[in-house]
Amino acid sequence: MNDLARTIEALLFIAPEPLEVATIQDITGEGPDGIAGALEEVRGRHGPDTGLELAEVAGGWALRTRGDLAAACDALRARPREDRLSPAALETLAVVAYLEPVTRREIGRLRGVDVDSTVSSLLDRGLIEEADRPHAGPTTYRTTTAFLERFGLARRGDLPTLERFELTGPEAGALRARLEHADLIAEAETGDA
Amino acid sequence: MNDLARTIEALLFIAPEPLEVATIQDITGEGPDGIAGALEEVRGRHGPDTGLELAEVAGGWALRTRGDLAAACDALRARPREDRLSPAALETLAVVAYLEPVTRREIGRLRGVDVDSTVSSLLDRGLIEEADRPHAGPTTYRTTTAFLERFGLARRGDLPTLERFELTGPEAGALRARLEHADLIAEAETGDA
Amino acid sequence: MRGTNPAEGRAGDAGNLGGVPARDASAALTQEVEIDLFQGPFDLLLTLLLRDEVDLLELPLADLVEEAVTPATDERWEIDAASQLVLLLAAIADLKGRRMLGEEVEDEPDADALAMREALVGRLVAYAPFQRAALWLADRLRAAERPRYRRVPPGTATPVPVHDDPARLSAAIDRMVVAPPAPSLAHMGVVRRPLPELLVRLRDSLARLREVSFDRIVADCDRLEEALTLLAALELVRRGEAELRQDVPFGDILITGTRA
Repeated sequence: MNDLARTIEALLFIAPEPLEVATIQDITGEGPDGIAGALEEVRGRHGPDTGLELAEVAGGWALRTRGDLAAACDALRARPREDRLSPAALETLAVVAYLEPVTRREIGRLRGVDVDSTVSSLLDRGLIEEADRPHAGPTTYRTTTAFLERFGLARRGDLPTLERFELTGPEAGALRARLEHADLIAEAETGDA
Repeated sequence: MNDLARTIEALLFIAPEPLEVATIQDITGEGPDGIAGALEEVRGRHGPDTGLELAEVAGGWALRTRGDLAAACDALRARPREDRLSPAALETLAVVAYLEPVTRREIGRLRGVDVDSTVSSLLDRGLIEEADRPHAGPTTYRTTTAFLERFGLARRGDLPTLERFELTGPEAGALRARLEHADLIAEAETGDA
Repeated sequence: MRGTNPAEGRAGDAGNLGGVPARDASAALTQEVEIDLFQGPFDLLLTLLLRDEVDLLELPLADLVEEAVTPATDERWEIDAASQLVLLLAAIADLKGRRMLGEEVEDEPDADALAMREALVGRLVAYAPFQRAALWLADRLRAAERPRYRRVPPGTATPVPVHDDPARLSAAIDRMVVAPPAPSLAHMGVVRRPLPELLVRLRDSLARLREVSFDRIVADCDRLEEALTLLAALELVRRGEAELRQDVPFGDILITGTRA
């Protein structure tokens, strides 16, 4: 490894949070290209046959242990308590992640339910935050760095395109058919209303 | 590297202090000889041409950055920790600074949203604290010395004048009244309380 | 009478008064009617109505009544035929009335229900990508939960005070208290609000409160506005956006939004 790569490796080792390229630039005085090359070298040194890996997370770079060694790591260091995300929370997060900045009302309209408590719990968990308010408009929300870290995303917008998740024609047809079926059942049940 | 060496490397990476062989034994169920061999493998992977080294320290083993890279490491540590205040945190902090002592409820009324998570995060960061309660009323908050340091303020209340209100610090009561008035009007108008 | 009566010749003697041929009961059913929506014998119209092939809500009832009961100059009413016709028209009026009130009359959902279902399908199709994205996120979460990060033990990083600009504080509080605009007097002297505006207002209230008291929203309205507001509320009911509830006759009406 050259000195730049060694230095970056040392910085990655001591950094308390993902290290931004700009920070590495400031400290090493090196340009982005040189840093990108050195990062490749660091990545190469921590391959699948080692205990570590280099990952791009939340807009920065981080050295971390490989996923298959999680059990041993947890045996050494108690994990923070499990914080399960409900399907409602995940769906709300998905809406915010794809549409940010987005208002509560917009989220509610899409989800078709009241989202106040879900939004509050995501705020409390630090997974979303209020975005800048343009001027006295309604509050808008966006995802946080903690969200990116938790989901292992390299940066904001590091998501598959939404088109990828759209229903195909037949799937939408099946949905409509299911709904018609449900309608008839409901009618049959309510009887001669 | 074999799995034992990979595991030990991961443990060394996340250990907050030098790792004793006994601890490694407990976690991996491996004998001292196997562990010694694996440690040798880890040492071999982090040679002088890398940024890290394996060292025996205080009766245990530790991964650490190589001595010749100390300058870069110090430069990273000397950098102010990234502690960006979100717009929500900044607004909440501003309300506390101008109106202290102030209750959560008052902050919430002014901001028009639930402020519990924001208040908690400001408490965690040591920028606000609970003020003394004269009587058994609700908890009030005020800014801390750390807040004054951060914003380079000589003393509490030494805040920029608010041009819009032509008010100075001591007249916070009048400001409070006007703020609440403005808040109610905004609520009535946007309907997004 | 514009329609011709093919059964005219079959008119019986029983109701034959004054020598002019009268119409019998079956004649009432086969009588031709010609209205906006339909042209043909009355019994065919009934069949189509019952099969929902002609929209009852669209049926111009008054035209139909006029068409059916205006006798040709050379005809007199046969009592049975007349009463059957009246009965049929009353049944159609009743059916239409109940449809308009949103009651289920048959197994087939009415046009409003279909429109609502279509809207629901649209909403679900629009939302489906986000549900799938949530599943993707859940997968991602499971994968991302495995690696462990090194946390520098406290104390190793020298705490360096962060410097911030106090002007950001005043800017932040300034943002919150944008001076309210001067009260507008534009509405003074305007007697009534157009229905669309009332609709928007009502919708906004429902989006905010879920349940709105009619008395409260018309508290400062004149009678005309009050009537228009009621129309707006009924319109929301028709569109399936709201429900009305009146616990006591002549009491307050509670308008409840049906959309979350």
